[in-house]
Amino acid sequence: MNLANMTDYHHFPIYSVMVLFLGAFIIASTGSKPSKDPKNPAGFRAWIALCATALSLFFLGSLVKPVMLEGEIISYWMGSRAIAGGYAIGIAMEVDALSLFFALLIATAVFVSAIYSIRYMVHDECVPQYYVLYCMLAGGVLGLVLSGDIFNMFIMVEILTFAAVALTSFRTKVYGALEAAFKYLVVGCMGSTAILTGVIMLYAQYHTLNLAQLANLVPGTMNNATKLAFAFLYIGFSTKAFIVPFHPLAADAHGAAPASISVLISGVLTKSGIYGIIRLTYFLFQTMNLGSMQFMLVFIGSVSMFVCVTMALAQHDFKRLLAYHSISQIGYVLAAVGLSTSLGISAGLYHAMNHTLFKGLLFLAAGAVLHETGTTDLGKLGGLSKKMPHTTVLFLIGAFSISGVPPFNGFASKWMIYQATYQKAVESNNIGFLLVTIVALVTSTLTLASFVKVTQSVFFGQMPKEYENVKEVPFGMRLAMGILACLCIVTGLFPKTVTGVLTEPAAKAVANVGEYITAMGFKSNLPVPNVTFAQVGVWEPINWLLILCIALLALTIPAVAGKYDRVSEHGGPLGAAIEMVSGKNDQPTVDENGEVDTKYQLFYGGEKNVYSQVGGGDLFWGFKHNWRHYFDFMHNLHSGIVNDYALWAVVALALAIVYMMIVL
Amino acid sequence: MFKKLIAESTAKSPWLFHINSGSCNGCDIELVAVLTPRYDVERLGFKLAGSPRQADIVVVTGPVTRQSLDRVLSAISQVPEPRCIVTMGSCPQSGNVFKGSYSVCAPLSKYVHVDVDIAGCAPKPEAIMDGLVKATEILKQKRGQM
Amino acid sequence: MIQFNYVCAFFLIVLGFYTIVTKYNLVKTVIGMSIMDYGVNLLIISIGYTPGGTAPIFTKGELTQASYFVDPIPQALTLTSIVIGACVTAMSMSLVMRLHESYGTLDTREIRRLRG
Amino acid sequence: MTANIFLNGLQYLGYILIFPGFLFCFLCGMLLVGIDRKLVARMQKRVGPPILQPFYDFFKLCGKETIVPAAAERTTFLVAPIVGLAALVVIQLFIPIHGFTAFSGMADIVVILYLLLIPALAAILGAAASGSPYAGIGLSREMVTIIACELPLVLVLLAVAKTVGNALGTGLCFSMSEIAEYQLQNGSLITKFSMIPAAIAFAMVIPGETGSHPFDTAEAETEICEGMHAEYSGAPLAVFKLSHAVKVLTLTSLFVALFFGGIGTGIIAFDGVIVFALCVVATALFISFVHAVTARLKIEQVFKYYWTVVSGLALVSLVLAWYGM
Repeated sequence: MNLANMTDYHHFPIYSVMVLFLGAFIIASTGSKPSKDPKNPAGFRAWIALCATALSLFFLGSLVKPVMLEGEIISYWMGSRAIAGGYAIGIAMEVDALSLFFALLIATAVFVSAIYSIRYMVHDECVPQYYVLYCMLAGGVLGLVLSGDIFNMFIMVEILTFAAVALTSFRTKVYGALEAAFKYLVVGCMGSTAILTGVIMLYAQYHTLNLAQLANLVPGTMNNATKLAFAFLYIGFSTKAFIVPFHPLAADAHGAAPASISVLISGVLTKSGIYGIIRLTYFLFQTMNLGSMQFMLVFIGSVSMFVCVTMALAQHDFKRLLAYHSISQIGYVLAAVGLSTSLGISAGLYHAMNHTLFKGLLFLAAGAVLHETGTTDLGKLGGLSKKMPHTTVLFLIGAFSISGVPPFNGFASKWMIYQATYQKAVESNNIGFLLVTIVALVTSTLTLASFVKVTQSVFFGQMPKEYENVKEVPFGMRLAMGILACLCIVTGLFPKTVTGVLTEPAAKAVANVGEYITAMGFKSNLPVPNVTFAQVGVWEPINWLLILCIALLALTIPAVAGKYDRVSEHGGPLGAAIEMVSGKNDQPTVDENGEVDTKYQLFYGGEKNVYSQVGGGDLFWGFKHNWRHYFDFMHNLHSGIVNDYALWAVVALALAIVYMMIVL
Repeated sequence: MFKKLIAESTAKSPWLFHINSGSCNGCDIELVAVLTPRYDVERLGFKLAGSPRQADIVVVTGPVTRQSLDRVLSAISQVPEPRCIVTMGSCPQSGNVFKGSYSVCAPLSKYVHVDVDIAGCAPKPEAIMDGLVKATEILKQKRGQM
Repeated sequence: MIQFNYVCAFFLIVLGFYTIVTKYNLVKTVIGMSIMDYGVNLLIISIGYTPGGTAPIFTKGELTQASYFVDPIPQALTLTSIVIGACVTAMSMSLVMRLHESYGTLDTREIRRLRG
Repeated sequence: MTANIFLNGLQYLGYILIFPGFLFCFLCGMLLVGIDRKLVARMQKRVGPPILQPFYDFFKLCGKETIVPAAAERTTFLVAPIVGLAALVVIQLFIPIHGFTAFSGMADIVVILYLLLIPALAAILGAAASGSPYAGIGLSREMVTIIACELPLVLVLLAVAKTVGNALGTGLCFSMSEIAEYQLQNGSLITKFSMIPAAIAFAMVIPGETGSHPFDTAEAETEICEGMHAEYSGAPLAVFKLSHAVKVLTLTSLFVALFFGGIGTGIIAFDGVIVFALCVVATALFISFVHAVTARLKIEQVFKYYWTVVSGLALVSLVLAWYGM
């Protein structure tokens, strides 16, 4: 194994996964005695975890050129036992543009969250174990995305479920953490059993576990057993992606988990579920050309889009609200991917990437608020922007991105999704897809509404007395948030280049199954489709931003000019405004017992300065009043009892089996 | 160039903020009557503003009872500069029939510099409009000195 | 004869689902999960069975083309599945213990702080 | 694209600063609001303020002292109105005036729909930053109004895109300049009968989107002391009043561009006047008349009105457009 052979990029997929598992092993073997340094209880173990995630991100990053740009598919046999007698014997790893896209996404989120958790896990005990589980979770998800063997995917699903359950209940004293972990474990285990049954049914029919060979054999010969396998596998992976019947799990799990883990659960685990579904429907069974299959995915996508955003509006806890939002964004991704048009898949993947970025940023901001104030209840917080200005700015970037405000990345991908659904509606002349466009547009506004609610009740408005001594979060946490914020802005401003380099090759890979099979050494007669990403609409964020800056300059120049002509200290039209920004104007004077003089107090209809924060539950009465029956019904439906969630899972499995039997 | 334009338009668009410090509502109805089609003070640019931050002229009615004294003063203090204080009716000027009562701290001028006093126990709309126009003149001078 | 195994396997899986869905005691839910796992293990084993096959163990000199082996791969998968079943039971029992300690009850209808 | 912006930069600067940009918006917006207040007064048999009253209000407010309350977040409080106004003027640049668009090929209808969100979001952030409870109630009502107006606006824009798309054969067409050209050739969209319900629906959305009388629950002076602008005084308030005026201009000119694109000569100067005249008529009909006739609605009535009556109208025209009428 000389050095030249070692650094050949064909080995990088296995390196990136093994680095993480090795990191977990090393940290585990160094015992669990916390280090003396109060600011970093895990000591050198945190740096090991950070290097492991950085290395795996480096390995995957260097794969972008060969796989994405040159379209090469790397197939890597463990133990070099290739195909014997026409059957794939060994376990294989196959990295095509789609898996690399998801792997890059996961590696970035894991790396940034590792930076964040160094300073975030200060108040907790047994932090070394946290890093062991963290690396296991990261390794499991990377393994799932890069593996080319379906049983290997099942093993990785198990690893990440165990790590996620343990990390959800890491802070046992948090209200409801144990309960969330137990529910996640029960329904997660049902999902894993469904995946295992599906895998075994496939093995019974085709005596192979290799994805490429299955993709070659399965599409032609669909008998009842394979349809049953498809139903089981589909339900298994949608449990992992927390789609509609399984979304309460996500809400509980995110609410209780530490923020750096919520980033992974919402940004990474849901994507692995989506990856599983894409592999299943487009590669293994190639059923996406059937209208009914597209209907199923798009229908479930839009239902989870709308249900979860309305549930989010009714939440009182910051992290539960973010959790419901991540499921509603996953609904967007699924609806877009379910269209099975190349533009739809590219838009869906682009939104999946954007979602990992801005959702990670929002969860980190929620973690920062929890780190400083100790609570994430929207009713008790308020006015934190004066004490935590950086976190507020970073949170606002994330909030604008998720609610689709133009220059940021959420808008670019949502805009592509609207076009994809509307184009699909026009091509297939089926008004159903038009409904999906409308639901998507309205859901985006409801997302904006719930983030206005969070902005007003957490960062602006009036600050309660007990948060007087809150100060800004340590630099490490702000650095992590800063990285994600810059990525949010960059991917928003350059949609053409980002889709060109990342999502279009992945969408081509999804359409081009034949090459995926031949890369593993099996002959396949599937044609290579020519894929076009023609877009009807036009949106140039850079030019728009240029004109906005010129307009902003045009506004401030007369204001500043006004300041110097000494007509009066309040100068031209905006003189006063700009002076105030520079803080030269009179400051609010505070008398001896801390009472602000009446001129600068808020106007309360004449009353003395009274603390009354408008936030949390009392916002959007108009909307909630009109939908009160819907909100009451949904509140009772999510009863929080394990049995109900398990019942939903079983009913979903039954429905899937019946649907697949009829449709396929 | 701006100074003249701003001073000119300060007189042309004065916004009223009405504070009722315990009045019998006689003056309040009269103030609103001034805005009705018959007298229509809006043709001179007047408009009722919702909050003191957006007011130029503060119209105080009622004999400034003890309960409302500090509330009236804090509301007046929140009005941004070039402002005018107008007392409407004789109650805020002298306490009218309620003078000498334990709960009336009648002349508002004891606490705040009052610019225009509109006399009458429920002054007629013409008197109110005349008073308000005088207030806009004062506003214009104040704007000039600022 | 082999069809009987498949029927039993799927019966066990459905029994596991039934226990998880209807029983309101945490420990019974954990039992339901493990029954579901045993059902799947039985399914995996019975898939690999070829009538008249012997255990897939090579012994010196006895290796002939004609000798029948039971398919070894499902047996390997069953090993992993059993291990996973054990881990699931271990983790869920530890969670049940901590839940009992902090909630004071094992009844799932009381353990619903996170809802809505 | 970016290259040739620098090349003929002066011409584009002219667009931004003078014609469809600041000067045009400032003058026409204020005139529209002046005409609106005068018409409402005349409908109540009052003499009403002079047409130039909004200019007087603007310059008076510029001269006033700017008070930043102690509970407010200073920078957001002061920067929000400026960003709102700049974004609004940029939207005006994308709206075609009878075939002439200052910056075509940069944003299509769906993007304009979302660009309209930025000024409203700026006002909301300004209100949140002021920390006043009145502003909190005001921004909550403003957000509900935005949600209410979003659905009909979406349906109308999809219907227009589908109608023009059918005619152009591509099935759907989002870009504003193509819609303008389509109307140049075969007459304004209002002439097609499937577009009439959409035009009425859009007309009903205008007062809601600009927050004028029956739907101004967000800035209700009587109930919540000027709602979102409760703590604003002096120059920032002047900028907010100006952006309200420019929003009236933007929405009416969008309405004219979408449904009355065909009317007008070739010369740009005359078109500007004609389009402005149409905007005045649109403001008179949809804002002043409705203001004089109705009383302020409760916020949940506003929401119910928009999601049932107006969306139903827009849906009718969408379905008609879908089946190629």
